[in-house]
Amino acid sequence: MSDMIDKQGKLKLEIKDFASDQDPRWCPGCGDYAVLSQMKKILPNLGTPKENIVFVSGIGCSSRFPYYVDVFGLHGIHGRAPVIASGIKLANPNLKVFVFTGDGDGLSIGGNHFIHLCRRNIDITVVLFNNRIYGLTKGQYSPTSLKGQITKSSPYGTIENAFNPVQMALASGASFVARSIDRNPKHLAKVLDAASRHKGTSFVEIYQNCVIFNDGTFSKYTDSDKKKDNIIEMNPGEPYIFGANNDKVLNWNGFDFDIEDYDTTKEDSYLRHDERHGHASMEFMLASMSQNNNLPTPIGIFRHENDATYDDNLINQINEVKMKKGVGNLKDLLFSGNTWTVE
Amino acid sequence: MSDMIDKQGKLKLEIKDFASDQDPRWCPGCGDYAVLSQMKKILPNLGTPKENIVFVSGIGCSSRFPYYVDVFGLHGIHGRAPVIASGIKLANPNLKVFVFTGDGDGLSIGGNHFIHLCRRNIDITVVLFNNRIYGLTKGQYSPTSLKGQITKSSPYGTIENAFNPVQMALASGASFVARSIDRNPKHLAKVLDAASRHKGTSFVEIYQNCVIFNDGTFSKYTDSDKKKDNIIEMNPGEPYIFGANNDKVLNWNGFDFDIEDYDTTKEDSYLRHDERHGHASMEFMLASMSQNNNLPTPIGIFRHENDATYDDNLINQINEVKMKKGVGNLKDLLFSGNTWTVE
Amino acid sequence: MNPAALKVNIPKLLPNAILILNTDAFKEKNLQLAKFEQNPINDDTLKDFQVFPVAITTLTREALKDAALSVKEKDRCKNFFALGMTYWMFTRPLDVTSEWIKQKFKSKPEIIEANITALNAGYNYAFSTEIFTTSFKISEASKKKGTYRNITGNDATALGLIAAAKKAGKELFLGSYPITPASEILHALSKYRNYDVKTFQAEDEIAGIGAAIGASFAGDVAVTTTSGPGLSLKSEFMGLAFMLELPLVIVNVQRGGPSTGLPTKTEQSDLLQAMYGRNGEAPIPIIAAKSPADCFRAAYEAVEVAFKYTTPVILLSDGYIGNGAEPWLIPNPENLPEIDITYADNAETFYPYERNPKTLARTLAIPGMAGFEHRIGGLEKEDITGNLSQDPENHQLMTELRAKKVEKVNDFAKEPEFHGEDEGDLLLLSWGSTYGVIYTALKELKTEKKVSWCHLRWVNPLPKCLGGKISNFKKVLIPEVNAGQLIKLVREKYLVDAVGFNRVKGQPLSSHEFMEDIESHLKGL
Amino acid sequence: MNPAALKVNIPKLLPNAILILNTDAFKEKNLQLAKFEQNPINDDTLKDFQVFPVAITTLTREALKDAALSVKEKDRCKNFFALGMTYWMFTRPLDVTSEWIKQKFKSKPEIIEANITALNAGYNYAFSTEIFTTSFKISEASKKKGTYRNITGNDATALGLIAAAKKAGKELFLGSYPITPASEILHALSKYRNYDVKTFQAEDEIAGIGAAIGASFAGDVAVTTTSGPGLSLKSEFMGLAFMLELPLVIVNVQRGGPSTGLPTKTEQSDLLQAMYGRNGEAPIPIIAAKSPADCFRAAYEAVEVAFKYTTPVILLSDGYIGNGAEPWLIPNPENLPEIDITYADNAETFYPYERNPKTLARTLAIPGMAGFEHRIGGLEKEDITGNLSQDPENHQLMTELRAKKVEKVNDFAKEPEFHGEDEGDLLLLSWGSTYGVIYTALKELKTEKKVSWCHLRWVNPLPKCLGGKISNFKKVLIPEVNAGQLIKLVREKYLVDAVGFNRVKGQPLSSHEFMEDIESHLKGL
Ligand SMILES: Cc1ncc(C[n+]2csc(CCOP(=O)(O)OP(=O)(O)O)c2C)c(N)n1
Ligand SMILES: Cc1ncc(C[n+]2csc(CCOP(=O)(O)OP(=O)(O)O)c2C)c(N)n1
Ligand code: SF4
Ligand code: SF4
Ligand SMILES: [Mg+2]
Ligand SMILES: [Mg+2]
Repeated sequence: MSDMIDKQGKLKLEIKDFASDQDPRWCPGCGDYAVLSQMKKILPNLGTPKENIVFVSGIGCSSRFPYYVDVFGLHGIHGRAPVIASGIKLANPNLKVFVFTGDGDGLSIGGNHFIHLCRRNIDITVVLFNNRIYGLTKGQYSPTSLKGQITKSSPYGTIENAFNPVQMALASGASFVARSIDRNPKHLAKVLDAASRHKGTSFVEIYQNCVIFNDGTFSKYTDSDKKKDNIIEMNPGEPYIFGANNDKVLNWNGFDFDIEDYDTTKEDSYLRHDERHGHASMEFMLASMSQNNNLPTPIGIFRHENDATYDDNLINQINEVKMKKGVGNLKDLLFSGNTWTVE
Repeated sequence: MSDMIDKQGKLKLEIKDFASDQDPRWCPGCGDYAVLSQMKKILPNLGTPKENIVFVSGIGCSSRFPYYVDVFGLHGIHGRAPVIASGIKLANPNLKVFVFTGDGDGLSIGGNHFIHLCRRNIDITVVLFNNRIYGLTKGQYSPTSLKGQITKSSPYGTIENAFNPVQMALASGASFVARSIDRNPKHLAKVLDAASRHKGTSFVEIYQNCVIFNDGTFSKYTDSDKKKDNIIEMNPGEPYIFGANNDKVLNWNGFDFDIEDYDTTKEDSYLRHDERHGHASMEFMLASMSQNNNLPTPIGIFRHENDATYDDNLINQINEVKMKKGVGNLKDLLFSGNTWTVE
Repeated sequence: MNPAALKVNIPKLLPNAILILNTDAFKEKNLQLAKFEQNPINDDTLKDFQVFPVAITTLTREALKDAALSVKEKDRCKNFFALGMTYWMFTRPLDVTSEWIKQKFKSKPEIIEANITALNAGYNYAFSTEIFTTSFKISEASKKKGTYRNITGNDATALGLIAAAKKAGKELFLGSYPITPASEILHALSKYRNYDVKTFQAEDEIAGIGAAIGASFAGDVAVTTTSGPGLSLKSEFMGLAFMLELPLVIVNVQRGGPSTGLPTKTEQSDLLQAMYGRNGEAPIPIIAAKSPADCFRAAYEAVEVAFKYTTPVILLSDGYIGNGAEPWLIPNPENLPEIDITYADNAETFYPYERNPKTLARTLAIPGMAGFEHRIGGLEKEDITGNLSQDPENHQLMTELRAKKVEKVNDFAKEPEFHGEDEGDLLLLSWGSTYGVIYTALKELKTEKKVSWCHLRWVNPLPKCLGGKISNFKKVLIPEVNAGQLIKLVREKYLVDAVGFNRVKGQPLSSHEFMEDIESHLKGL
Repeated sequence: MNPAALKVNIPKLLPNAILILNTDAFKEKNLQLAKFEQNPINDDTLKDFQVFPVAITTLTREALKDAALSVKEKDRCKNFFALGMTYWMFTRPLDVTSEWIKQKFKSKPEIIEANITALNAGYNYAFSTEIFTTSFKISEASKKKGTYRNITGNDATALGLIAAAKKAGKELFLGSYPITPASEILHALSKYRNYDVKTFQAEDEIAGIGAAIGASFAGDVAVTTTSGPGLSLKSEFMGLAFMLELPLVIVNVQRGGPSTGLPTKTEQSDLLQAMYGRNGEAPIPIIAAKSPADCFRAAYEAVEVAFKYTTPVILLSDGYIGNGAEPWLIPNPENLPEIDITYADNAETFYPYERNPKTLARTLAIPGMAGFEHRIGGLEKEDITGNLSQDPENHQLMTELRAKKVEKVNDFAKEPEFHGEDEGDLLLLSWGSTYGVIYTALKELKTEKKVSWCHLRWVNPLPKCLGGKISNFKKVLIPEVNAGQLIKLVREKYLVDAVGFNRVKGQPLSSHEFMEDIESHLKGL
């Protein structure tokens, strides 16, 4: 440990400190690699010593994440990482706890734990790799697969609507909600960093390409000729500008967004992004855009709120009761109530 | 059956046709009774023969509902009614299927099935009795209990945020979403009737008083001196008027609602309720109001959309494949592929 | 009972008697009249009884709100409301009394109707709220010196867990979801925040055990509590806990099954589920409590074993002892066994699946320990290193090691309780809550034949001595409140033609019936 | 293999051989060159083999995208990618080959690195995608007349279910959640929409069985499919299905456990979970398939029993036979047993828990049947009427009736397969996928001792004749790919000192090892 503290007594970690002895075992070209390298990049700068970081996951390709970073890790069972993570955080609130999950793991079998985690606002960061497919089990559709998608279990196309993971996180009360893309490493690093530093449940949906079973599902957001028209980067304080030449802007009409040509002279009239405004109307509107073909899909932070966390509340309650009733003494406890003595 | 068809060949059912041989076994004064009587009132008029109606439930006081109406019923296990109902509906799409559930059954243990049902938009009506408590198990807090609530399992007050059931249903894609109150029988009947007639997943949250373990949790919506200030009835095409003397109105400022004095001369400028508009911004804004102490809580229909149902999609797909490949013949199926014969 | 009646009757009541109190009658005024200083419902006055406070007046009035009677007349129906409750409690039908009411008030149809309504309402109230669970008086007069208090099994379990955590110098974490008849353990533990008890009411049973596993990984004494259907839901996570070899206590307060079954009734029918209810080869130690007070020791011992052998442990209790109460000889905390928890101490040589050669426990290290970063999970892992491994020989080895470790619990466990001579005609072999009934039956049994009794505390592993014991008797009789579960384990292991005394009625065994059964067996010997 | 190589080699391949095809090479041009009219990957040409189409060129280039090599040089590393895949398949370590590469290309460090990278990438690809599950060639040359095709166990299960539904004149409903190695049943069934097959990919295993229970209640032939950890999750709902006494088939394709275990390896270790994995007394009939083709008949029979006895039925298969293929003598659908499903016919006298006196099946009525409206659920219910009941005697009676019903399955089940004389020295007793290995071993066994073999189809209830058979042999040997599970049931029931041959290696038994074991037992006899 001592060699990780610099002369000013500050923690000094490097990427290589997080190298695990296991080689990543994803398919060549899998989007998971991109997330891993950005994650490794931000970890040294969080100010948290390695031994206080815990990675928890369920089952899936994405859920193998914990093996590839040298922190504490628990590779759980399918869909249940949020509850394991909750137990870890409540047992030791000093720990920085991450959940790595997939669209199947986190939203299909694990959907309930996910929404309850968001509701409780336990201080945990959830990173969801959305590849719109079950990768590990060889390509069945998932709850984020697009209607009509042909997969191993839907040879004639799925007949289900897709979840909107960002809306689910917002509706269930997560205090930090964001989205990014595997192919945009800078953005990814920025969002992961902000999520990791947030106190409360932070949720990051990552559009991740599964080259084997669902290649190109996000191509309109990643192909260089299309992405600028289909993606909008939400930056705090900035208008919603997008388009191949940054030539378009979203204008809020009070109910919906209209697309207009960006006009610098109207700069002042444009709505500016504010992830801390707390307007349900705006948050959910922005979240709904990924399912609206007429509007670009936003990436960045949808909500960033400070709200009391479950873990703090618990510690506070424990301290309050101790203040009121005194720190518990085992003997008193056992001998409380109506006792009598046989001599 | 024949005596239930009138001279015009129309189905003619009466409340008494739905009387079951079991007496309701809720506590005296329980809000569940109100829902039962309104439900019995609307059933005869749905145009569905008794034998085509199925009531499904999980476990809880509210989940005993199926015993008290003489239709087909399945009293399942805790939290799982939506999946049983899904199977019933897909096995026989002619059936009218209802789920009766509680805030614990439907949103705690059953939360995942609930959101996936909404996402799939299977043609099922979900009636959720929200009493903000676990009634049957004698009074532990539920995911809709208010923060700070003192219950058997939270002697020092809960430290959890409450779910917003309407927002969850909206975010997960239910095509009909509404709310009503046990103490407003007319409204209740109207909403239950609309939900029952809706094609797709319809969700009704009912504020229901548990006299034993959480008495009065909704008193500000039911006490005659308070309710008019705290409740707003959303009626299609009408402005959002409320207040003791119908003297207040909500005005939409593009992000939020402002409360204003109702002024008939401004009638034209008021925003009017439109449950079929499909604006995420408005739906979620209205839904968020129940958790905002500065605004009244809306009852009525939040969303009412026509969207393809899973059950229809499935039948359509079956028919399409039959059209394309012909109706399957068992012999062909078994003898398909590379066969060889030993003589 | 109103306060005055209560005051008069308290001295006459047997300990653990059932008291149904009309809270509406316990208002300031009546209390003063009866010379109670405080409301006895809220203080300790009634600690020795099973108290059910019910707002009988309010509820009766509400039930009769549509009846054309005066308030006074309505209030007279209160007794039928209370009667309705007791009928539910003792599963008696209502029709006889309804008939009687009809006869009695023949001339007053409104009164008939009101009384029947009240009777039904009382019954329904009891039914609705799962307020009364099977809980009969269990009381074994003890003459040992010491300080006693009355305690229910669920409360004793809660205290046993706290005591173990305190002795281990650890915080206690409970991940649980309410379910009859286990909820009271959650209720009890949630009161003890000042004892560093963290209760987490999870969204379901799966989340309850999952959070407990997380808490165990992070270094708490971790527990999950439930009943039958909840244990089913925990199956998959129990497999993970087994594979992770993390200390964990799983308390199952059994109730009448299968499925939702008879939630407020008692049964011992989850033993085989506890043994085998998960995929793959995954044996878990099982301890059973024999009486309400014994839940304390059983819970304590479960924690000891969980840490000593880095394993999940299942504690089986049931509705009968969970809700029942008996006097408990309170132990002095100083005399409770020490629980020491050791962690890896050398980061250089640390391997998470290196084992203590004596106990086969693996080497624990928890987050926060610098240099001990490692990863565990549910995939098969290599011996010692804990790395993922699909090697066939390694899988065989690990399967054997995990099974051997469970057998090692016998090195820790005391010999089971044994009464009678070491050899003889009939051996009674039992576990769990049948203890009281057997105890009583044996006391009353008059026979010249030699009858001995062995009551198991650990059901898995079966004690080493058992085979020897069994072989010294002509016949082995195994009484259980199920269709025969321990008997399966015993027959399989010792190839002895044991016979069962089995009743599946949602009730404790009848000691009378049981006596008869013993006698008929003795006749044949 | 590229198309040309494939063309040449097809005739030389054994049926069921493993083919790894580079899909990048199967482009128009190459196909034409090799004179394939259609892409053989997509038509039936390769039906007899286990085909794994992989875009090897693309994947290798991707893996090497950062390497300073020409495309041509990169493409040369393809073979190491393929080799990496096969290493994973046969769980071989990579280091030896890495060393070899280092030696071989000593002078070209970039090539060394690229080849090692490709080798690793191939290994990782196979690992990542769970693409290869244990599946070895099983082939028993059959000389019976008739028409054959090659079939995997999972496909045969799918066809058996469809056939049963068709014969019953019903629609087939599958509620399932993907899991290795059971997913292929879901995949197969999802293709047959035109056979009135409704596949519902649920949000989890619990929802899968729950939806199937709903579909059964509403009148479909209802099925749920899964593997080990998924079966754990279904425990609670299995209890409900048992209580509702609804027809339901639960297919469990076992894999290496416990917990996530060895998902792509085979094991027989879920038998006891299938027997006991739910709360309360809840026995469920269990049938086991013995080979890939046999899955057809086992699935068919499971549906027959589910309806005849109104009960959930568990069908045990495993990764070995689920993914393995063998020639299947295709039955003529006309010769398959009829399945008739009867519903209540008199609304006046209808009671849902009235039983057929012969089978103890209850009386079914489904939604849509006017006048038969009724309600069922998981609480204990009164005999005949099905009303809720907490009556002690009724609970005892219902528990017994439900257990008796399962025993009745013996009236339906054929005698188990038996080879050899009725009495002798050694009896081999087995179930499930060990069939092939035992068959082979016995064929090769040379001994003068009398060895017979009984292979069970129904594991619960055990066949009536079994006790008699067992008692006619000096020794009973039970081979299982687990730590001893059937043996527990047999020892318990018949009090026979059976011995086990058990291996828990994620692999089928080695017939060689097994032979040796038999021989050593015979020596002692
Ligand atoms: C209880 C259980 N059910 C099913 C599975 C099989 N399974 C493993 S991962 C997975 C889905 C993976 O999809 P996703 O979470 O999207 O992860 P990805 O592989 O796409 O990253 C499934 C169905 C399992 N391991 N356990
Ligand atoms: C698997 C399982 N877990 C827990 C329970 C116990 N249980 C029954 S109902 C219930 C909660 C009831 O609350 P809610 O759904 O809000 O219904 P209410 O009684 O308030 O109408 C619980 C925890 C159970 N029956 N099964
Ligand atoms: S299957 Fe898809 S998600 Fe999984 S490792 Fe391969 S490319 Fe990545
Ligand atoms: S406990 Fe509450 S919810 Fe349940 S029946 Fe009584 S009043 Fe109604
Ligand atoms: Mg995925
Ligand atoms: Mg409730």
